[in-house]
Amino acid sequence: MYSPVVMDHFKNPRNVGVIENPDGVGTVGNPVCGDLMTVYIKVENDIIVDVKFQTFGCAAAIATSSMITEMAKGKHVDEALKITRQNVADNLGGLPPVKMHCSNLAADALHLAIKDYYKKRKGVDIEVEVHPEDHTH
Amino acid sequence: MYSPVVMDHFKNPRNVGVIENPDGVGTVGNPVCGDLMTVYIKVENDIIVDVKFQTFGCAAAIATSSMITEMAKGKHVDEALKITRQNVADNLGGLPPVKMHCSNLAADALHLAIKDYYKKRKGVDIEVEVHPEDHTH
Amino acid sequence: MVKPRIYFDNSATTMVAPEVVEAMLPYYTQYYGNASSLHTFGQEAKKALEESRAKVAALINAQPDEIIFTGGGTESDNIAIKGIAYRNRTKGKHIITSSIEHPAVLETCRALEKEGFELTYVRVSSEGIVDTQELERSIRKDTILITVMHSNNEIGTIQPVEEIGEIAARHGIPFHTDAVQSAGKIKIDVKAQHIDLLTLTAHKIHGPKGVGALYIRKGIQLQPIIHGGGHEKGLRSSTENVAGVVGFGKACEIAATNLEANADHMRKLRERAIEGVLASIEASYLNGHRTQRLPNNANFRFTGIEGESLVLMLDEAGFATSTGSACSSHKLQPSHVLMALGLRHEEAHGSLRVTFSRYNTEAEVDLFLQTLPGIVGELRKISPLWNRR
Amino acid sequence: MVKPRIYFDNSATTMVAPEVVEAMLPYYTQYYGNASSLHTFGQEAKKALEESRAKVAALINAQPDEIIFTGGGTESDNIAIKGIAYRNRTKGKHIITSSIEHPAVLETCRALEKEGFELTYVRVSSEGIVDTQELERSIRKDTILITVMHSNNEIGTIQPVEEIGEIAARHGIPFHTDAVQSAGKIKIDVKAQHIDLLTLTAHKIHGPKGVGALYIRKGIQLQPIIHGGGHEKGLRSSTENVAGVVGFGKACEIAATNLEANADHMRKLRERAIEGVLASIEASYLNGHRTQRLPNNANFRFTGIEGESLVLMLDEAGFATSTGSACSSHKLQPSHVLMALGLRHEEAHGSLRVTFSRYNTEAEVDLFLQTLPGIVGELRKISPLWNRR
Ligand SMILES: Cc1ncc(COP(=O)(O)O)c(C=O)c1O
Ligand SMILES: Cc1ncc(COP(=O)(O)O)c(C=O)c1O
Repeated sequence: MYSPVVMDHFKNPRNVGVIENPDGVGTVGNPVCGDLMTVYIKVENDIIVDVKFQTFGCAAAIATSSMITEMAKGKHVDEALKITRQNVADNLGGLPPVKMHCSNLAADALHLAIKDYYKKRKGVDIEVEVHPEDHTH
Repeated sequence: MYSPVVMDHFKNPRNVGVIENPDGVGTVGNPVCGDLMTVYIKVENDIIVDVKFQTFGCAAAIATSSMITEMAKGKHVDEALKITRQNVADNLGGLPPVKMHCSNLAADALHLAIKDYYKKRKGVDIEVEVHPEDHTH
Repeated sequence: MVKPRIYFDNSATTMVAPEVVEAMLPYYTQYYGNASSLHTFGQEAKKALEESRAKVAALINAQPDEIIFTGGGTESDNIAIKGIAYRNRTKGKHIITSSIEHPAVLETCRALEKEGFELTYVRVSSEGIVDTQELERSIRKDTILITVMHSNNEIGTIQPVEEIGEIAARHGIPFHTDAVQSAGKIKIDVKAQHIDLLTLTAHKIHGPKGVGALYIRKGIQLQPIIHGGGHEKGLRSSTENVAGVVGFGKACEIAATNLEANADHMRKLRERAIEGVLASIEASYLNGHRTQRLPNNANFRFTGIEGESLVLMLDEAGFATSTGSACSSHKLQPSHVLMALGLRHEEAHGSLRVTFSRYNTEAEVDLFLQTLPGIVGELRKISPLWNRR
Repeated sequence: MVKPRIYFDNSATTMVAPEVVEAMLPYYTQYYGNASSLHTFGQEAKKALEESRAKVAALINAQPDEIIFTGGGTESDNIAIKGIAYRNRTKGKHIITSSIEHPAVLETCRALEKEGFELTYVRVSSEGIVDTQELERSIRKDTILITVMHSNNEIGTIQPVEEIGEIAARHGIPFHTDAVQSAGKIKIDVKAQHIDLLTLTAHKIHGPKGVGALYIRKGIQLQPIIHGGGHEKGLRSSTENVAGVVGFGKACEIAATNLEANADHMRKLRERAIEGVLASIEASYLNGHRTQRLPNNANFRFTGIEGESLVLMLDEAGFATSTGSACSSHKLQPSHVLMALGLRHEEAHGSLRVTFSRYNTEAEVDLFLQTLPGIVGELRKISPLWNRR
């Protein structure tokens, strides 16, 4: 059902945890659909120097969370904003169709963390791409 | 599906054939339902001294025909009139329900042969038990 | 002499091929998971299911995701016909079929008739071929389905499927065909033959009983008749019969690989039987078309002889044959197929179907040809119809 | 260390018992006739069919002629429920069921609802027992069917079937029960429990997949949903799956013979698992009733843990388990059964079902108890719900 990359990230998730005093935090998902994830970022000169996550959810939710942290780390925040759900799924070698929608929330969580960073550190309110139909928080 | 007695009478039918100048002939059945049988009797002093049959039909039809000839032979015609379909079926160790009705015509054929005997030899028109719903001829 | 045990009733069902049994066995005691389960046992089962789907699809030139597995040919026919009918109820209520369909189609059509659908039963020629002109003429604006069998189970006639497919396509009407008897005997190509829905069953091609498939061309929508866990695209909910499906897949694979060679072999037996019987038994006739018939089917009639008696006598002699379809063996009505050919009742009651498989041999046919005339003679001795001729 | 291969998902499906496979084998390559055929091959098949019918009947204290064979539990449920509904359409349109039925019943009821029938879904207690008082109160003049499962497939609760049967009988309403999970684990007695229709499937009791049965009390009339050759009293037309049915019969025979001993064995494993888990893992809970549950079922939840992750982690460690029913493994909605107990969404998403068979051992349970706490710990480390408590 899951690709080997998904299973690898699920079994050995990268960057699990919490960042104390993060520069940005994003939470998406809803226990109703069985997924909830929080992404924490540490930013220096607009570069994401550290990123951590915590996720309650299925293997897909955990793997996408883990993958997004790897994809985001070291990137400029504006570059990181361009990472899409599809990018995450592609990097994981694909996701089962039923999971594409509901458990593939990591990109949204990252975008919300960056939005939070802009607000908190720069006082700027930016628009980010999230999929409100999939989750409330 | 069929009892051993049915199979025996089917495989080794007794009294097959035609009696030349019979004292009575009875034919029942209808090719529509796949069964047609003729019973011939030879009668002396109201005793059935010989009986033969010809049947087009399934194993049940052949076995009932064969059985009725054995049951009738040696009997007084009025005794023979009392042989019922159920008697024939019982003597055969039973018949499958679907065959009880349509292929169990031998008693009727015998009764018609006896009726024919009464008419031909005694000029008497007797009533006999037949099942007109099951066959036309 | 030991009584032989010769099986000439391969249109009723077939022996499961030893390779098929072998393929199935691991799925009973080793890979026994539920294909919907997440764990390894489940994934093993799922993999086997999908591999088998590809094999079934390959036999008829379909895509794997156009195949759903069912509980048999009857269920496939019901899912297809009722599925189209119920789904398109508002579009129309007219369905066209033939007068020689298997009961799985015929009785389904009759059930729909009782629910208010209108049916046309297209006639066949005296050789059992569906009249395609009559079929096309019977198309109405509200025709929602044409269902005509690929080949007939009693007399083996191969229907002009491609032509019917073209007519259906031209008029934009979905076309279902019951190919239960054609599978493994003649080439089936759902694309070339413009088929939208096609019924298969495993047990007629040396697979296990209780497994069927329905091909559903991409885009065709059906309303389900069985509800539950949503398996097989929601059209056949139930824990997938993995071992059975694996057996079906294997049977299709073997059938596809050796299609021509097996057909040639069966055709040789058929010709030997037909020529032998017609030559050695007076007043014997072949039912159906002389050449446009399945390679494994011979269907005879013998003046003055009733079919059941003949089948039972042959069984006593060690030959398994049939009067027509197995379904109607216990019924009293004459075959609706033979009646549709225009035969008289006593003729329709007198049929003998002999159907071969790749496992039958010429020696078996020869033994049959030695045995049959004597039995026909015995029964004719008893028969008033023969003696009164 | 070689990864173990431990199967704890016996409510999804079971290994086919070796004796069952052995019983089936001759019907593939030796006695492969069509049970409707007149010849010896056919009679052999017919005999096997009828002997198996008697064995299935014996498991539930029914008469052989009250059993029809089907393609599985889902089909039996559909035949029973739609069969009653369609047949009694003019008498009434109200059906009573429970809120924790298997999708084979639930989705069938929903389909009927769309067709104009009116459904009452009776609630269950927080331990998953159907409220019989609510059930009786919901009976109307036009109630034509009560269908409540014998025991639940997710949480294993045994329902008050006899009581429901009495209520149904008192009101003169047919009572159907899905006993798929009860069979072979607890005693089923259709007479004592006043059951009119009862669903069974072979693959949950170490029989083959793709074979089921429906008990239909003498006198109960159903309208068929599948049409064809008229097999199984016209309620399940299709060439009979002889090998499958023979396997089913054998599986029932074994289940009946060793019912108590097997139940005791499974109950021991269950208790060991429940006690071990609850003792060793903090914030772990048992779903369902503590005692009124199937001997082979344990269903847990662990605060902050999502079920699918847990099942996959356990699979990596060599244990086949499930989140709930296999059917819903690929769905995103939380289990309707757990929701019916009044659990919160995140709790309902966090279930782990562990279901044993007679083949499981204490050593396997012990290995499980050694493995589970570590996995739960790992997942909790990732979980925001656990860390935020
Ligand atoms: C033409 C045809 N269609 C359908 C069926 C039904 O298939 P099954 O017995 O697998 O339900 C058969 C044989 O029984 C058949 O010959
Ligand atoms: C309670 C219950 N009913 C019905 C079914 C359906 O049975 P089958 O998969 O044989 O169709 C199952 C299992 O899948 C079940 O657990």
